[in-house]
Amino acid sequence: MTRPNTVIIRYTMANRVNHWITAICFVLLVLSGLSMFHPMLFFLSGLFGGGQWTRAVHPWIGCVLLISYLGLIIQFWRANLVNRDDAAWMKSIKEVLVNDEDHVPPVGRNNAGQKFVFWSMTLLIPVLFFTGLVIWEVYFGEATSIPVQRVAVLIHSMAAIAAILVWITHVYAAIWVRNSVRGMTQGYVTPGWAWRHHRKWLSELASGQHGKTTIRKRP
Amino acid sequence: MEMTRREFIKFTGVGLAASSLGLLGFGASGEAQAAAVRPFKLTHATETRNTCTYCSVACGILIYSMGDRAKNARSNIIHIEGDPDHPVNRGTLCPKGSALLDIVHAPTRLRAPRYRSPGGTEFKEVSWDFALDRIARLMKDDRDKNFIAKNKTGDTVNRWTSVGMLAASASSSETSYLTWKAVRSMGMVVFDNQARV
Amino acid sequence: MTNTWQDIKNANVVIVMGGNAAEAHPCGFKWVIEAKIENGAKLVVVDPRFTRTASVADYYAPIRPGTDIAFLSGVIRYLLEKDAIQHEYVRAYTNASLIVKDDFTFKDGLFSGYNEDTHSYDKSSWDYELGNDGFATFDDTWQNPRCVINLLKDHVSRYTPQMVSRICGTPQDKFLHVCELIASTSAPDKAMTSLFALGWTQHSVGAQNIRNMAMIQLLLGNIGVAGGGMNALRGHSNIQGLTDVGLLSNQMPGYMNLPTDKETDFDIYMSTRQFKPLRPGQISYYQNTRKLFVSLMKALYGDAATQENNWAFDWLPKLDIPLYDIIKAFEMMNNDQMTGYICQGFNPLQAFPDRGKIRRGLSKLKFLVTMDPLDTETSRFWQDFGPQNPANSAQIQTEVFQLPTTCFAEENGSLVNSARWLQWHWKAADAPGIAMSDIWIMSGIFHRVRELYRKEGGVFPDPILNLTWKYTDPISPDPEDLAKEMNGRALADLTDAASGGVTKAGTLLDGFAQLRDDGTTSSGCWIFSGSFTEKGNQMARRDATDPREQGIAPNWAWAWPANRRILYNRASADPSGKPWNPAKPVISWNGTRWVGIDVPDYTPTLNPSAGASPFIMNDEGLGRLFARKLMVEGPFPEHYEPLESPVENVLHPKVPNNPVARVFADDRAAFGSPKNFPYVATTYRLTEHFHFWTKHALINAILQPEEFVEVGEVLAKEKGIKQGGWVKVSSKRGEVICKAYVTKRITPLTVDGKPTHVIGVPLHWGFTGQARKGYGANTLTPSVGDANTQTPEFKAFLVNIEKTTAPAT
Amino acid sequence: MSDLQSQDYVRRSASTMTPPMARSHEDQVAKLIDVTRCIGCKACQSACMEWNDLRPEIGHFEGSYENPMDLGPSVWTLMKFAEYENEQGNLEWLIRKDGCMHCEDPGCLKACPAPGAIVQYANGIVDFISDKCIGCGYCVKGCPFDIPRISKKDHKSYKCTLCSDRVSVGLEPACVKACPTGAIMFGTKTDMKDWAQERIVDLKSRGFEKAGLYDPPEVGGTHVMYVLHHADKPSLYSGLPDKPHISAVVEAWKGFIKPLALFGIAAAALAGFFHAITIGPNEVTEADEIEGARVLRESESEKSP
Repeated sequence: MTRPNTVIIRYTMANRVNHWITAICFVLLVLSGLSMFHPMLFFLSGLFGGGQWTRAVHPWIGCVLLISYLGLIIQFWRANLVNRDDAAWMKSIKEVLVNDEDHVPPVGRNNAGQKFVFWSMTLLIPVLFFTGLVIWEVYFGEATSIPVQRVAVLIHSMAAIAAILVWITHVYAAIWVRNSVRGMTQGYVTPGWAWRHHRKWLSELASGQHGKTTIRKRP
Repeated sequence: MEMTRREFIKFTGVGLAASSLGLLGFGASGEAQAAAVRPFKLTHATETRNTCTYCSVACGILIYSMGDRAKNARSNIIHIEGDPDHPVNRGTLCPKGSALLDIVHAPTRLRAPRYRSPGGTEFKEVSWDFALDRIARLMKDDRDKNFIAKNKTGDTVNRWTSVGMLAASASSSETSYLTWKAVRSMGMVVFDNQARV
Repeated sequence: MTNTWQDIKNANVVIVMGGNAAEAHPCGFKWVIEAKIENGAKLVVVDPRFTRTASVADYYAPIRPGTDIAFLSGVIRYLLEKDAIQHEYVRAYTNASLIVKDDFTFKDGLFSGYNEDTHSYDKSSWDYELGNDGFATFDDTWQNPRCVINLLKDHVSRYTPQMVSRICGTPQDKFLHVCELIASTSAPDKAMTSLFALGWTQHSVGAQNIRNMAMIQLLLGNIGVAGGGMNALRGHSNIQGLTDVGLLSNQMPGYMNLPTDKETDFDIYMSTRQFKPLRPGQISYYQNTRKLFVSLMKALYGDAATQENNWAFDWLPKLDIPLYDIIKAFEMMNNDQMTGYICQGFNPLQAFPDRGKIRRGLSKLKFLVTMDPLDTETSRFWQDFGPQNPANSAQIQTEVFQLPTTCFAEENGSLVNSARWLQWHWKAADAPGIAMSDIWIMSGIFHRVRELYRKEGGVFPDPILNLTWKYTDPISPDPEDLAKEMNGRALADLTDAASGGVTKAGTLLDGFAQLRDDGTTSSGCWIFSGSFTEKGNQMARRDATDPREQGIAPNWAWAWPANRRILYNRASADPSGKPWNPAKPVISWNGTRWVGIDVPDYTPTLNPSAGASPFIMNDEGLGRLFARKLMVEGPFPEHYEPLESPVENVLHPKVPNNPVARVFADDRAAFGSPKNFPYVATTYRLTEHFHFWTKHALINAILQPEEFVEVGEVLAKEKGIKQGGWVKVSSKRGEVICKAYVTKRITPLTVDGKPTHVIGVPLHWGFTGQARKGYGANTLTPSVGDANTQTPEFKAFLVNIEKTTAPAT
Repeated sequence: MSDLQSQDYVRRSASTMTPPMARSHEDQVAKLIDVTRCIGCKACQSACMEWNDLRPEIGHFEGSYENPMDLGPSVWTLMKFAEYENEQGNLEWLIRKDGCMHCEDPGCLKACPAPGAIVQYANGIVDFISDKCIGCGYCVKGCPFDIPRISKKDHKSYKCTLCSDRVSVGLEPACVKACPTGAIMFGTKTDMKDWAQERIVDLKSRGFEKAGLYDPPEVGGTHVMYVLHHADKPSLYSGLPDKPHISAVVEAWKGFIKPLALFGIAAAALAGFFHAITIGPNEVTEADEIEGARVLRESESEKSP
């Protein structure tokens, strides 16, 4: 598919780089984390050079993820503020799920589902980070008592599972809603995509609320 | 072998799957078991009966050394434990006896004779001949000078009081007998052992 | 030890006083635990500190250091008052009935015959009243007030429970409970064993401490029986052997003494040793002394010892003073009376009292030789190690030779344990570097000296030139050759008078019974005779069979004398030869001979009806409740305060201390008073360490890494000392800066109405090895010894303690 | 006679397979620590270090006979000393050898995520297999007795092996052999329990009414048991847990959460998959493009003059 003449820049290069750093970290954390979570998945540690490497590298990736995700928060928090449209959108979740968007109230740049992903991660990642520090044996093994560590490891794993579920939703939604991935890889969406999924946003764009550079035309 | 990039990914993928299966425990449980228990370290070590060097309970000990006493092997003591046949200790050892290995191999064990000259600030290594010749010289000179053949009343007393000796308390009776002979033949009376401390 | 280690399990009561068996002899202590479990025994611990032995005791009582005689004399008073003694035993086997000379007295802390100027006794009155027949007089009915038992009763009458508590600080109820437990073993079939060590010996009255308990054991009938005895738990692995072989200033092998200046010829020397029996029908073993002596001289000088030269009697050095012990040696060094000193496996800078004096003494020597496997403090006394060893090397003119020796794992030979077992051990590896055996080194020094005398001549070379040295390898004699020489050989064909059997010349002897006084036998150490016979090396035997599992194991190694495992075992049977305790007999009379699991300590065929008493090494054949002239401070033990004591002697304030203690003037000047040093200190060993050796062993350094003192909670609170905090402990002689262990295990004792605090000073630390550097307990201890043995008074002295800050590192 | 030395696995950490079970006739071993005859001499510590070639750092005196100060990667057993004044006002010095209890139901093994890094042999010994250990420290959290320690040098977890190398050739553990007073005994678990009962009878006769055996049922019993004079108050002995158990948090984490989580993840993935094959993708249509383009065009024309 060739690039259409008129495109809307949904994610800037900074957005995309930041997102994909986060995404790579997250995937690595999921793989390494799961390998230490369930024996059936221990084989995943092979991807990291074995159990010792997995154990050693996991928390460092977590640190990178936290920093990276902070970047995403700075860039996207405004777009994810909850508003009235979200409730309306949520009410029409059935229509959303069956691709019947004609009967879904128009939403702005992000719909409630996307906001849910954003805010879930914004909550879970710091939780994972801090509980992770508590159970980071090498540096903080003696910093807290064992009962505290036990609670921390439980919270860490439950938060991780929650994050994975959110992430699955996020990934599936990106695939399901066609051409969303392109928005995060090449940065643009078509006006039709915006019309179909984020009609209010399109209108806002059209009225120039977000600056002219967002819309690009090819000569 | 030429391999395109795609083929390489496929190849490593299969490899990974195989090794992951192994890690899941399908292929290597026997190997895991072999690696589990540390190999018993005394299997072919040489065993020598001895007695603990510390207190006078005189626990029987078994000294295990590396090497089978073949001509080309130098024995090195690797482990010491209690002699289970010994009627007193019956295999047990105290915290000192259990650590005998560390006294045998103490970093502060002496390896060669050393000499410190008058006013010196350091030891220097010397040969056995130097040390023993010098000691013998010093002893003879002093004995000739200070030996008391007769006391004030003119009775024969044949004693030497200006050089003394403290005898070891962990050396063998045979050593002590030879020491006694050598020392008393010279008339030495300032002679004691560790019985009191 | 009179008995074996395993025999402890036969005891009904185990008393640990004057020692800390669990910590100092853990593997021997297992037999105490065994006695508790298998024999229902009660373990009693009397100690200034609640030790690890106390932690498994059935009963613990505290005591002020240095007051054991008051405690034990109180026990004797209790036993006599409650009549809790084994009458038949006491009557038949002790000198209770013998009558003492009329002029023997005890008054105001002094026995008869005291000479104030010489600080010594004229002991002529300290003996039995002899009859016209030359035998001691006696009264079996104990009616005569001059009977030993009545004199004893009178002597201990002052030690009431109140008095004991007043002196010792032991609460009366605790004292009486201990008395009760001890008294329970007066039954003929009950035994108590006494386990002691340096806690009794290291006092100015050390020998009397031990005597006092031995008297209790005689009164209870606990000597010679299974599970009884006086068991000195000796220190080093072969300190028993060194003592047996006579490596003491006044000793020769087999407990024969060197002659003194007064014994100007051989006959006089012999006359004072061949004791005649003091009772009719008695055997006195020392009548054989001449045989033992001549055989020794034949071993030493071979053909050069002849009848004509009195077996080379004059070649032996003669003593002008009783002992040239270590305290005396360092006094001589400090007075410039010594030139050289050889320390073979001995570390006096750590081991002897008043470290400063030791260092000053060594600094005055012309030469010092150390022979040791380890880098000892003594060999580096001249080197500056900071406050732990301040030395100005440039000013010290001593030549020092540090000679490396092999250790136990690197040589063959025998060691004698506490129970008198001679156990052979075998070499497992070579020594590191070019370290050599003590045998090789001593031999090397001797050969060189002898060569110098051969070449240059010199003063009185005869004994040096004529010393026998007929070893297969004269440079490094094989330990087996030396062991055979000690065992002894026939030098001519010997015909046994009774059996007519002939022992060929050159044959190894079977035992000391074969020794002769005509020069036809030789034996380098008569008590070892039988250890290496024609049947082979008996010390190498390893048959652990133990008949009736009674703790004898007669075929394991070899025990002196004559492979006898329990000394005085004749006393385990009643006068008619029947065992006191039928459940645990040792030997018994079967009508024709003495039989049993042990070698009889008696003539094997001597009928009980002959009336000879069991203690054949004593000329009256009896155990001595009255010691006659054998102790320097009196025939009965008497409580004297330590030389440094916090209180006056309430029994006789004018004679507070041992009146015959030898104190050098400079040492007396270094005694502190309770005004400046108000606390009682006592030194001891920790179970994790062996003297000053194991700080060189990494594991032991890990287990107890650093110097500390133990302080009771009450005193710590008074002085603001924190757990693990730094303190300065000082005596008149020096100070130690180390950490404090504040503990509930030391409580203040009420002595003569006043609280007395005890401070515990473990002694292992020095400045070489792997553990952290320390000052060493002997920085604090006074230089005074037991009046009989000159064992230093390490167990009771005065210190002060103050909290301080961590030293700059 | 069944086999005491067998080192067949009965449990294996993070393992999805059932261990071989055919050999079921194996005796279980146990170490019995009779604290009432322990003299705190540390021979066990010394022998343990010597046999296992462990040498921790030389520490300092810290106001107790306890040295080193804590268990560690090179300190697999440690004497703990407690000065206790009893109800009668008499002092008791309660000395306890601390170390791995070799639980029948080991919390460390339950918590361990590395397959085969912690195993339990048929004789009951719980052993850490260093080359499989990933150093995560989960065993530390799983253990009810605070025993495992992770090395800062090699990031492996260490603890007492009950000298599995000695036991495997028919010998007793090094500490057992060394113990001078027989305070540490070793044999079948049955024999050790019988012996403990004899000891308890003796102790009761000596006035220790509450003497008893410490073999906590909460962890299925242990292969290291104590005879205590005060079995009613184990915590007197330098904090021996009164009722040791695997933490409920750990039980939850390693119990239901583990399958539930995987189920949740799988369910989410499957939901997506079925959504994809039933509902299918949400695609932008031509009409949408036209509408989108229209909106843009209109706004442009509005803005242009």
